[in-house]
Amino acid sequence: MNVTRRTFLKMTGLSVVAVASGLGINLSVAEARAYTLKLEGCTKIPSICHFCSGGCGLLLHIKDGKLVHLEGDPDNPINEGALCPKAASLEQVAYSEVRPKTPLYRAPGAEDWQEISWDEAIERIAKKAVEVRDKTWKSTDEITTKTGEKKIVPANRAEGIAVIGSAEIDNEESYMLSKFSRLIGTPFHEHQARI
Amino acid sequence: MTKRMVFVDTSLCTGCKACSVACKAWNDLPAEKNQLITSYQAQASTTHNTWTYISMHEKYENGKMEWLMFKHQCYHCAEPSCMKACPAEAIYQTDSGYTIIDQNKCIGCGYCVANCPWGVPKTDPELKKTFKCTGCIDRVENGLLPACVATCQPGALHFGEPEEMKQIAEVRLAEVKKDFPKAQLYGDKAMGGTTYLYLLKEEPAFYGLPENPTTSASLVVWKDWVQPYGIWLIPIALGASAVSFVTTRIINSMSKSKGGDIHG
Amino acid sequence: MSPSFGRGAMTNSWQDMGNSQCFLIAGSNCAENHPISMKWINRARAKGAKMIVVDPRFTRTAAQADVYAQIRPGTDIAYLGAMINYYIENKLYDEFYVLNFTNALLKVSKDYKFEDGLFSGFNPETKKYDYSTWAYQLDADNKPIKATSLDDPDCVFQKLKEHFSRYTFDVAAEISGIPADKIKLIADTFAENRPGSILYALGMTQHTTAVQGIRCYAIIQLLLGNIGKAGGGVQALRGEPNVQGSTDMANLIANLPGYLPYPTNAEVTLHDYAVRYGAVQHKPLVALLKAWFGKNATAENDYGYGWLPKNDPTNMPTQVEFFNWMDKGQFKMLFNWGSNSTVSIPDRKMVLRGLSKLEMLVVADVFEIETAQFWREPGVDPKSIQTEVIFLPAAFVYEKAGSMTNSSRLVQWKEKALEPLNGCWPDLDMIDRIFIKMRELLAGSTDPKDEPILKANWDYDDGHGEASPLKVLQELNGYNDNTGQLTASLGEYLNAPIGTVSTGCWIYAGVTPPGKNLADRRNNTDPTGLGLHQEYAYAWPGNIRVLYNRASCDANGQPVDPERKLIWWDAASGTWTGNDNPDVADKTKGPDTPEGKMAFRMTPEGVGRLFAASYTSGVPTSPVPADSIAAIPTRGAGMTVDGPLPEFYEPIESPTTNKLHPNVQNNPCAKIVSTEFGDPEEYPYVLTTYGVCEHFCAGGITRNIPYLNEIMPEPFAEISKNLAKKIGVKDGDKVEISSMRGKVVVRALVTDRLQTLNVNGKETETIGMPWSWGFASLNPGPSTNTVTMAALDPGAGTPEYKCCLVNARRA
Amino acid sequence: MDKDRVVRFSGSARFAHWGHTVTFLVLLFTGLILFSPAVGRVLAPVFGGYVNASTIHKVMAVFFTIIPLIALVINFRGFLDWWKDVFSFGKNDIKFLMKFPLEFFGFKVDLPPQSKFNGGEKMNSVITTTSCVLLALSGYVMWFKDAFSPTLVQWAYPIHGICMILATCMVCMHAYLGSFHPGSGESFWGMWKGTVRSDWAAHHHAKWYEEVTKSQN
Repeated sequence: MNVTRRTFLKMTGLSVVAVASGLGINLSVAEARAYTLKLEGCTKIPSICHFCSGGCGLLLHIKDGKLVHLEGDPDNPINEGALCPKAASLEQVAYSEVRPKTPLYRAPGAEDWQEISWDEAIERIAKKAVEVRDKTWKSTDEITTKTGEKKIVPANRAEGIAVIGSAEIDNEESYMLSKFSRLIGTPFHEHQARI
Repeated sequence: MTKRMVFVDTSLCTGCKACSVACKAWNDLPAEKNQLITSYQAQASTTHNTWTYISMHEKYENGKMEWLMFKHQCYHCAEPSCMKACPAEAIYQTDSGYTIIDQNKCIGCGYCVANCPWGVPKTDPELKKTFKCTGCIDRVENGLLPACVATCQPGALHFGEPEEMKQIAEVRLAEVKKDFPKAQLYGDKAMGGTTYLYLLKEEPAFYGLPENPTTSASLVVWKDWVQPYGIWLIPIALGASAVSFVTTRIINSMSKSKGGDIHG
Repeated sequence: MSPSFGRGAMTNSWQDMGNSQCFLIAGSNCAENHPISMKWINRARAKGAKMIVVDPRFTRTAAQADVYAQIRPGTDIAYLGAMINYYIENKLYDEFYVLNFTNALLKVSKDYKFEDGLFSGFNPETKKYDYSTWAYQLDADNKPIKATSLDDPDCVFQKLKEHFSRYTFDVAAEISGIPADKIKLIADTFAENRPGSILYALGMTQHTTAVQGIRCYAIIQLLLGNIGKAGGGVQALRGEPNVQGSTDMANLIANLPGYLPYPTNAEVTLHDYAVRYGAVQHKPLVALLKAWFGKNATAENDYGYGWLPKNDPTNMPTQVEFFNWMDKGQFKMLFNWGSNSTVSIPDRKMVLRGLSKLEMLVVADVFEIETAQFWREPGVDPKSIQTEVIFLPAAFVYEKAGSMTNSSRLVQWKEKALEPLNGCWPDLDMIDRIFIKMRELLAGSTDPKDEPILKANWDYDDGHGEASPLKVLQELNGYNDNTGQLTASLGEYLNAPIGTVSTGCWIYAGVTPPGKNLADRRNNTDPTGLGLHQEYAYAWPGNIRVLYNRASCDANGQPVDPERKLIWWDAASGTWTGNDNPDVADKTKGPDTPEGKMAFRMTPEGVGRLFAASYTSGVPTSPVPADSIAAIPTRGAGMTVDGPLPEFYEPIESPTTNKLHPNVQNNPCAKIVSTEFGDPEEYPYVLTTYGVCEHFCAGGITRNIPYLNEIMPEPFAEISKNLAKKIGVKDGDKVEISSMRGKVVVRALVTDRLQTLNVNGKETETIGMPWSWGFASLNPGPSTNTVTMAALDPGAGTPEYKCCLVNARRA
Repeated sequence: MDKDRVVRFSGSARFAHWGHTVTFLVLLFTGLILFSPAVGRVLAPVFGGYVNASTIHKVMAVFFTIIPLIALVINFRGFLDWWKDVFSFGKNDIKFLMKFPLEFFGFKVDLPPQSKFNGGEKMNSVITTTSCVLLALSGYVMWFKDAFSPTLVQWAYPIHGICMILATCMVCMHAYLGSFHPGSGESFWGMWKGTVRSDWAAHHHAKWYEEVTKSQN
């Protein structure tokens, strides 16, 4: 219902504005029609689509920190403003009611989430990572060289930690994650480029 | 703004439905709950919250498959039935050729709904207002492309001066006709010529479209005869009564002076 | 593609498709899954380009095609092989190109053989090949011997000819179900209209013969002379918004950022690594270590090489195998970032088993995806699952600054447009804080295993307590010790002495020169009209928009196509120059020098590889002193692990037997992960899976977008009218699709767009199902991957989503 | 009962008549707003705008259809008689109609004897009854347009308009004749009180008066 109301308000915004002429209020003569754009007063910020690998440009129209409208960026040479339905729908993510409000924690055997703070979430993860790292650390491997001799070599692996990275996060994040996993000792780092 | 036209090249439409989404995003229209109907189509018709959608049509003949798309929205006719039917004078045409419902004036009576040859406008039962594609008049008047045209990736939608659009359409028609002999332009002859001009690969009936939509006879009878002329019968009847009121009394008084009242 | 051309990336760009004369779209439903491609394809079509589509289904892409062929899933190599055979037999190849820019003339080792479906060197026990016989005949300088003509029986060209001579149109027709005359029409259309571009995506990669199918494309394009040219190329349309970037950043077990081979436990020291991979990899690894360990990386401590965890070649699972490893108990903790594994991984039962064995699962995503709630999937008892789960709600793409690299290697920067909803964090901050917290917990530790964490170069604070993406991009770009500044260009990085320059990912060197961010450039002018847009954002490597563009020039270094001039040799200034950045080893080496001839400088031979030989260039012929070994410019070839030439193998689950060699039915090297397989008696129909235009991949985001649920509200199974009749199903009925691994019930979509095929004389039905649904979200639905199987391509590790055997009945 | 008067209309008939009169008039004015934009501009504000006008129109429409139905149920016989009479058009009725225009404007004419309803009233009844039925039907078609075929809905508009015009004309004449026309003045009281003067009945509706007096005796 809220949305319909909004629609209605929007539609009235589209209606004719009769402008009185300087001399009188002869509407039939002075029926100059003005259409106000909902983008008036917005800042335009370009971004990039989050779906296929086209890299189409998005243009976000922001007013007072709020997203007013999102459409294709006409200045991006890849899509020249055109967007597929997925990209064209992206403004619905900005204020989606189903986006979680806080980090969520599910205890072993629990039937539901509990909301936790960011600090608690980070702490739990870091502690567990340290614990698993200690528990499953493999400092050496035994290998057989080409000449057939057995050799003990450094492994330096946290065998119990695996990381599935993402092709849906930024380069910087992807790189950080890549660096993160190798620094904490796990080469077991894969992502959906495989599939 | 001078006359504008949108050329809908259905031969290039991939049925991605971005136009429908972009339209909703621009006009802040809510999504509707749907199910698949046929093929990959889930939107059955225009509604007060869906101003444009794609219908899909499959055809398999002589080992050749065709999957045709059609974009539905208001055609913005040169002689719009809806405007003719509107009792509240809520529908008007712009210089650019668009037919617009002024929501301040719309009373949601649904006369336009009933009289559009394509059944495009739809009344919101809660708001008691009728809605349809505005041609993105607000965008167009401010130098932006209509939302559907701007978003169309395969380039099936073109926007510009009518002459230019017709030229593109003719070139495309000649090209498409090579493989689809029934290909034709649609809209140029309908309702005084529509602002949305189509290139179809098959005849209109294949898409479930009226072959040659005109203003319906009922609307002509109503708006061209009954309303302007028929209505005079009422003043005539009133007038006759007034005349009678006078004449009866004159004649009565005359006959009274001659000899008594026969009535009364 | 890497084994063919030297780089594993899409060769041209989206805009460049507008320059093409013909498109072969096979293994890609680009109108639906890469819709922007249609903009550029249609630009080309307006100029007369032809469009060929080969697909198991008549898709929305096929609806646009000039030529469409319905193929049985998994049989691409059969008809592509027939095209190769036809081009060779009828001399339709570009002779100049084949002689100069491919390895056609190089002589193949006499030990190389192909017999009854197997190449020489196969070890049936390990299911692996020993590549040593797939070699060239070498001269005294370790260089391949060149034949004088294409008729030399030892040369690559003759091997190719002989290999594909079995692939006639008729044989291909029987295998693939495409009529022979249609295959000929495809072959002719593609050869007659050059430059032609091939577009593929997951339709080609999601097979156990993925890499070899792509090799077919490479061979066809090398034969026709379509690589390195505007309007040509092989376009790998990648699946996700930043999959190019995330692969560049080595979110893969066998790589480090910039496609460096990941060190194994056999390379104990940096020196070992240098010996194994040569200076080509040694220098960027040192630069990477300097980026990772900063001042703590010194020549004395091998730049911290010892701190890197080393791979154990006997324990290197790829993504799908991860879940098996969990099931077996090796992994106790999984970080699952922006990836909906329980929907997207084949054979979901295996995935759920794996996740249930974990001690902790960390999921970061924008929405509460199915993977995060696997413990409460319908039919699962949460009490029985002991996995601790933490879900971190992530900021969406426009709620954070950063860069993404599209399919055509274009690095585009975006600023933060909105504050994250509900105070969600960018993934960058999550990773940053987790690492910092771990470092705090380990502070003061003297355990050598904690050194990499404590000695790491990790400071991304933007001054406001948040991690700065620009700082990270600058780390990727790298710093030059000599200037103390950001490296100004790829050239500066390449010319700097080893150990004096750092970069987190060497192919990104030059993206942020001092004071600039080239990924943020927004000059969209295109003076040539070729869609190069040289001043818009930044394409790695070195802002080259069309890879291997040296191949667009003739022997004198002049463009062969006057309408599509990319680069040329400017004799007056003595440099390579042009509209695009020249993809040459040295811009000052003219077309008459060996370097100036090289069109494929990333392969050890410097040419495109029709035959993917095992070869390493630059190997010294005499011993060199141990301390200078790192300077040896060796370059190894990218290998295809399952053969130097593509060969057709049936999918793992196939309705028929391999017509070419019944004894070797499947790819002999395929990695089989699933444990249950069906036979055609019980599961007679071929299932192929795919995405639709209206949803994206596992649907974690799109199924939470009302606009998209409106236009694609439910999953379905597409079946032919014949099959519908046979099983008594009408359009809109519910149908149960089952395999050995599970079953799902969805809406039947009865259509003419799927036809019964004739395969090896037998009627064969194909069923199509989109896979983007899962039990949660605003639009829940059954996951198709309940039915699919985990059998992987041996090289790429991609699962065979595109074909498995199923049964169908009315539900 | 007053000897001088004869019962002309039963209570139910008068209820139906006046009920219909009121609803018709309201429907007429609210409907005219939608019929003609020119009227709408003037009249819409009177009813509180278009939307209110159309709401009133719809509410009234319900009464408009319910009232005759109620009357029909209460006095089915009466209606039957009425219809029997008005639909039994005879020679006399035609003669009446031919001469009526002269009578209408006050000229003296010899009118043939008329039954309960004269030819003019019969015509009035036929036209108004038919129009009302068509008005109601077309009105409901327009109201619930989704339930009917588009062509039917489209034709409902002009039909509604035509019927409105015919009915209005008839109503005007009828009202005038029934109240202000010197010759028919008494018939107003027939519908208002239910009875008319005997002499008037004898003069105007000789046949009927005969029948009534006969049956009374």
